This record gives sequence, structure tokens and C-alpha cells, in this order.
Amino acid sequence: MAELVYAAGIPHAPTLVGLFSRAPSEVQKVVRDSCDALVHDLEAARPDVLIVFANDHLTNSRISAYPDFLIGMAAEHSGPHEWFKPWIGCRDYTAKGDTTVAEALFRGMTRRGIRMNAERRNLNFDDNISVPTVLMDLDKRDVRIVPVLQNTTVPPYPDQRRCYAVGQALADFIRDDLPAGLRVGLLGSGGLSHEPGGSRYYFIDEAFDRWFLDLCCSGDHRRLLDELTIERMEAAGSGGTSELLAWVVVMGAIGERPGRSFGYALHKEFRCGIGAVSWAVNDHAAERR
Amino acid sequence: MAELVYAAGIPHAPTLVGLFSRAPSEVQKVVRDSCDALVHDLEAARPDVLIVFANDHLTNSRISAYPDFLIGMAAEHSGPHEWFKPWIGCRDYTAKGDTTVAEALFRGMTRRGIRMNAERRNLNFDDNISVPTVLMDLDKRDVRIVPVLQNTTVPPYPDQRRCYAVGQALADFIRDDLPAGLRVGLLGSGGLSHEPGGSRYYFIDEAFDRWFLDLCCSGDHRRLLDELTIERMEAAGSGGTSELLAWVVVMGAIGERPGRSFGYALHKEFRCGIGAVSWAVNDHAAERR
Amino acid sequence: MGLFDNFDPTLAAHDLVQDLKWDPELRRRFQQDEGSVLDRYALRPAEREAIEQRDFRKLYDLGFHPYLGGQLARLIYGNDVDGAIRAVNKLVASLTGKS
Amino acid sequence: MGLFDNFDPTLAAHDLVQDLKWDPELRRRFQQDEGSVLDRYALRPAEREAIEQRDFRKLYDLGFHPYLGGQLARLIYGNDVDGAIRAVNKLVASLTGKS
Repeated sequence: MAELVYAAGIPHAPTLVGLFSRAPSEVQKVVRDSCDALVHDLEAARPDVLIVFANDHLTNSRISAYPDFLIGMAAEHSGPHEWFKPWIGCRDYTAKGDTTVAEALFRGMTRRGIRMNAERRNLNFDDNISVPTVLMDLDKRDVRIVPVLQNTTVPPYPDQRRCYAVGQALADFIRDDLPAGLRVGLLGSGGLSHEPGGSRYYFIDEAFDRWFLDLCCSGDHRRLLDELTIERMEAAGSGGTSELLAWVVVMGAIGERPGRSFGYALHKEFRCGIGAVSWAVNDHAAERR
Repeated sequence: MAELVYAAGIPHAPTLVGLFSRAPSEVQKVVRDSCDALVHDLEAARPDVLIVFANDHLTNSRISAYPDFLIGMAAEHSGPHEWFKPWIGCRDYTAKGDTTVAEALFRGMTRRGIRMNAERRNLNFDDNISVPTVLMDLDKRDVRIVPVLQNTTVPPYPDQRRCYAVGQALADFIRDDLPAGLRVGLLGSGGLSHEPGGSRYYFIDEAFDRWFLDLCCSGDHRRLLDELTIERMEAAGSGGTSELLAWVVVMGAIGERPGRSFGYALHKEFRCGIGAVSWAVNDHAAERR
Repeated sequence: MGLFDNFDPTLAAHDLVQDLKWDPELRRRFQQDEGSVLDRYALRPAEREAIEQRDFRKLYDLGFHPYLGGQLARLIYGNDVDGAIRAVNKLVASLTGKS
Repeated sequence: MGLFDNFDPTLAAHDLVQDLKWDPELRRRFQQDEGSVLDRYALRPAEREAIEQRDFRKLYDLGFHPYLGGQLARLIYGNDVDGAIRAVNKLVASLTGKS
């Protein structure tokens, strides 16, 4: 019976790193405030292991054999993958992995009727894992990472209800399969609105983004499941916005809890709306409210 | 708007080939009568292409990346795969494939929300495709084969309701995506009751098998979906009987139509119950009733 | 029309982009002699033509995955921080008919 | 108890059987020097012991997939029509405690 002590959602746009210094100061401030708050809560929560859900972005598998979820079981996770280095413009990192928890996750989801793929090799990481890692210095902290790369863009992919159910099974797994005393954190990496590769590459849907952040903070999951449809995410940026499904997995795992966000930034050159959420999953976080 | 002209279910136990000559004559007769009837209906139906659903038996993918369905898109399908040759004891074959229909199937199922994997290489075939091919001489006929290997044994796998829904999408695909005039047949390969690798390796569940064949012939699909549960198939032979889900895909595609079976054989040495069904899907088949 | 309405998972160009991402040697060859790399893939004539003409609109109409489209643009126009801006602009221009 | 109650998809022995099926050279080596092949896989001690002792009951209790168990028995005891009968009998004897 492990304990769920941390849950947050964070965007991973590569431009957050590569174009950060060129952004206006008020945009930089939102990025800094958001990361500082997530790191503050992380340090307070002291998770032993952080399970990170993020869009795979077609970085590990061919379209002809594309998994819904792919667990990284390696003992260490290094990145970014070679081709993505100049694109992101971030430093190299090697984060600690957790083979034992990753294997237990594969076993646990299998037993709960959820098909995941799993690999022992170092997965290819692009901005999905790399950007949160360098923004939060995850590789320099005393926390082990279990990446779960997820299909949010190759049709057909699991919708909000399925991802929420995966999160519920994940909570069950953490509670029943992991050892007592283990402190577990969850991170949903992705979003907000963007349309990578589309004609609206520079489009950011501010109304959608603010609505989504409010919804995440409200803890109203009935509305979340009714309204955060694939159609709505596609309208807010096709092929990109739907990676918010990684946040939905996290919300499925924590249940209807309120969260805090730390401002919103619309900076066209980032080619993605920017905002983060930290959810109140432990007493410590609740105290501070 | 292609036409669905043929649908049948056939067992693929390797012992049907390798141990056939040692079986009692009344058992041989059931096997012969069944194959003769399926071939007779096939010749009458004259399909251009035959889509064959069958248990993959862990023959093409690792457990860590196991697909629910795998389409063979090759121009020719040769088998059996090397390691399975002495085990089955059957002749080599090279059946005609149909890359165009296989690609259309991959595209069509994707658009209908059903994830399948697809490969251009010659898949590894064990008894799943090899036994029906040699029993019905499919490689010597003027028909092209599209094999779809299916997960019916690596948890979690699609249950009877999901497989039936896949069949319904398949019917939709045949009707709406394939060209007018194309004659399409469906074959479900697998079963009946058996427990390969289990302590009940020699167990055959006659009551289950006769119940299942009657149910297939009745065309009562509400009962089929309510009663042919994974639990019931597991009870009738764990890890093997559930490959009858290949027949369920076919029944989902044809809808509630009656079928004929051609006797039942219980021969312990076959390590599998034996029976086949041909469904009335075209006027020609209906006429003869 | 949505970006995925025509999505065709069977296009060989998808594998081309995947391989280029995963194989630096193939990438070098693609930059030096694009045709010889395209020759290795079972591209349909219209698919090859679209790549040769940098016509992303045509490629998407054939069913190409737009995320891989963004990556193909970077493989062609540049993959560092500034190269990506160039690639994005070229891609958008092709898709909106303003190239 | 069902055959799949303990199913553990992370066992390295699953990959061992898959590779043996797919690679005739590895198969030859397995027959000549089983230990050197087992050395290549990250088998847990109990998993390796179960294979070395032909103890299928123990292997299944660890979560081994029974269909691959049937194949492992053929890889050990014989894979032609008659070898398979031998393999089935040995497997059933191990599983029922009558070996």
C-alpha cells in the first residue's frame, strides 16, 4: 500500500527551452512561476518515484505497430534522443529509472485489463520527457522516474474516458501492488493547445486553454469527462492538444481533487499555450491552501 | 460495395494433420465431412479474397509488445514457419495474398476506431493458418488470402463483445470500402475446446463443444454474447478454447444467420475437440437448405 | 476538413520519416542524395512527387500523418531552434497555398 | 486456480522461448549447451532453476505463459509429431506432480 503524494500537469513545448530567452518577460514569468511552484510542491511531497505520462509523438514505434501505452523499464533514462537535441536545444540528462516499479506497473496494468507495451531499453525521448526533466531538474533530484509514453495522436487512440479509466486502474495499482511506505508522484506532460504540423501551427486557443486550466483546478470530473472530448481538443489544435490526455490519466488516478494553476501565457512563437497545474493530493499540499 | 459470400469456422489443431492417419475411422470421417462441406460451400461461393482470423499463438510478437490484431499485407503467404513444420507434419504451401485488400483493411479498421497492427513481411504461420490451408487446399485455389492474426491468449485480450464489434466494423468495411463486384469470404480458424500447455492438455469439454456448435448454428447472437464469456471458455480449456473468438469476429460480421455443422469428434489424442460450421451468407447457400 | 480525415496508416512515407529520425547515416544520405533514399521505399507515385515538390498539402491529402509532416519539414529545412522556425513557416505556407 | 492467475508478462523466460522458436542457431546452441543460452537472459534465480529442473509447475507459479510452456516442453523433449506427444506427457506429469 504505497502512497500517492504528488500530482501535476506540465506542458513540454520544446520552445519553452529553445526560445525561452527570446520571450517577453511576462511570458518568462509565467513559465518560471509555474515551474517553481511544481518544484516547490515536489520538494515538499518527496516522492521516491515519479510516474510520468506523456505523448510518445511517434518517437518510438511505427504507425503499423503503434501501442496505446509504452512503459520505460530501464534503470536509467537518458535523453534527449540524438535527432531532437538541436531542436529542443536543451542539455543532456540521465535520470534514475525504477525497473522494479516499472515491471510492477506492467504486471499490474495487465492484471487490471489494460494493455501496455513495455521495453527494457532506453526509450527515445523527445520534448515529452526531456522538457519537464530539464525545467524541473528531475535528473538532479533524489527521485526515480518511470516514463509511460502514450498514444494521443495516431488514430485510433484512447479517448478521455478510457484514459481516465487507466488512471483509476493506476490508483488501484499504486494502492494495492506497490510496497507500503513508497511515496509515488504522478506527472502529466503535454499541452496546452497547439497544432504541430498543421496549417494552424501558430494558432493557440486561449479560450480553450483557460477553460481547461479552470476545469483542472475545479476538480469537477463529470464535466471533464463530458466536455474534454477528442473533438473539442482537435478543434483547439489538431494532433497536438489531445496530448492533454496525459493529464486526464493523472486526474483519473487522483479523483476529484482541486488544483492550482500559476498563470497562463499566450506567446505565438512558442506555438503552444502555456500553463501548469499542481493538484492537492496529500495533507501537506492541502495545508498550504 | 463488395459482397460477403462465404463464412465458416474451422479448427486448426496440428494433430488433425499429423495424427490423422492414426485416428479411428469415425473420427476421420467427421474431419473429412467437415472439410468437404466447407470446401463445397467455398467452391459454390467463389470468393475472390478470403479473410482468415486466427489465434496468433505468440508466434509473431513478444509479450511485451503484443497486438490485439495483426494483418498480413504480403503478396504471398508461405508456411508453415520453420520451427512448426515437424510439429504439424504438413506440406509447405504458398498462398496468394492480397496487398490491396489488406491495406484497405488496415485503413478501414483504423478509421472505424479499431487498432490493428499490420506487416508487409511474410508472417510466421503455425497451425493457425497452415492447417486450414492444407485441409482446404486454399493455396491451390483461385482465391487470395488476407490473414489477420489475433490475440486470444495473452491477457488482456479482446473479449466476445469486443470481437463481435470488430466483426461488425469488418462488415461495414467490406460493404463500404471494398470495390463493387469483389466477392469476400470470411474464415474463423481455431478451437474447439483445448488446453495447450496446461495440466488438462488431454481434456476435451464435449458438453461445451456441442453447446458451442449448436449456438453457432442457431444464429442467436444475444445468447452468444451473453454466454460465450472468457470465463466459460477458460473453464472449457484454459488458454486454448478462447481462440474461438476468431469465430466470433466472423459472426459479428455476418449478423444473426443460421449455420450448419457436420458432426463432432472427440478424440483424446487430438488434444482438441473437433467440429466446423458453415454459415448461410448468400443466396446460393440459402437455396441448398 | 480535419487533419486526420484522410489519414492512411499504410503510406510508406511514414516509415521514411521514422527511419530518418532514427538513423543518422540515412539522414546524411538523404541530404546528399535524396532520390537514392526515396528509392528504398515503396512510395506511391503521388506520394513521392509530393515529397519531391515539398507539397505538404498534397501529402496530407494522401493521408500523411501531420506530426510526421512537421518532422519531415525539419528534415528538409532545418532542425535546430531557428531551422525549426524556417521549417514551420515553409510547412504552413505549403498547407495554406501561400508558398 | 486458473492458469493465468499469476501471469507475469515481465519474465525473461518468455523472450527465451520466443527467440528459440525464431532462431535455429540459438536452438542448436540450447541443445548443445543450455547453460550458455540461459546466461544470455536476465532470468530470476527461481525462473532459471525451474527451467533447469524441468519444473513446469514452479515456472507457471512464477507467472510463465502456459502456451509458451507447451512450446518450451517441445524445445526440450521433441518437436515432431511423436516428440510432441512425449513433451505433452512430460509437461502434464510435471504440472500434476506425477513426474
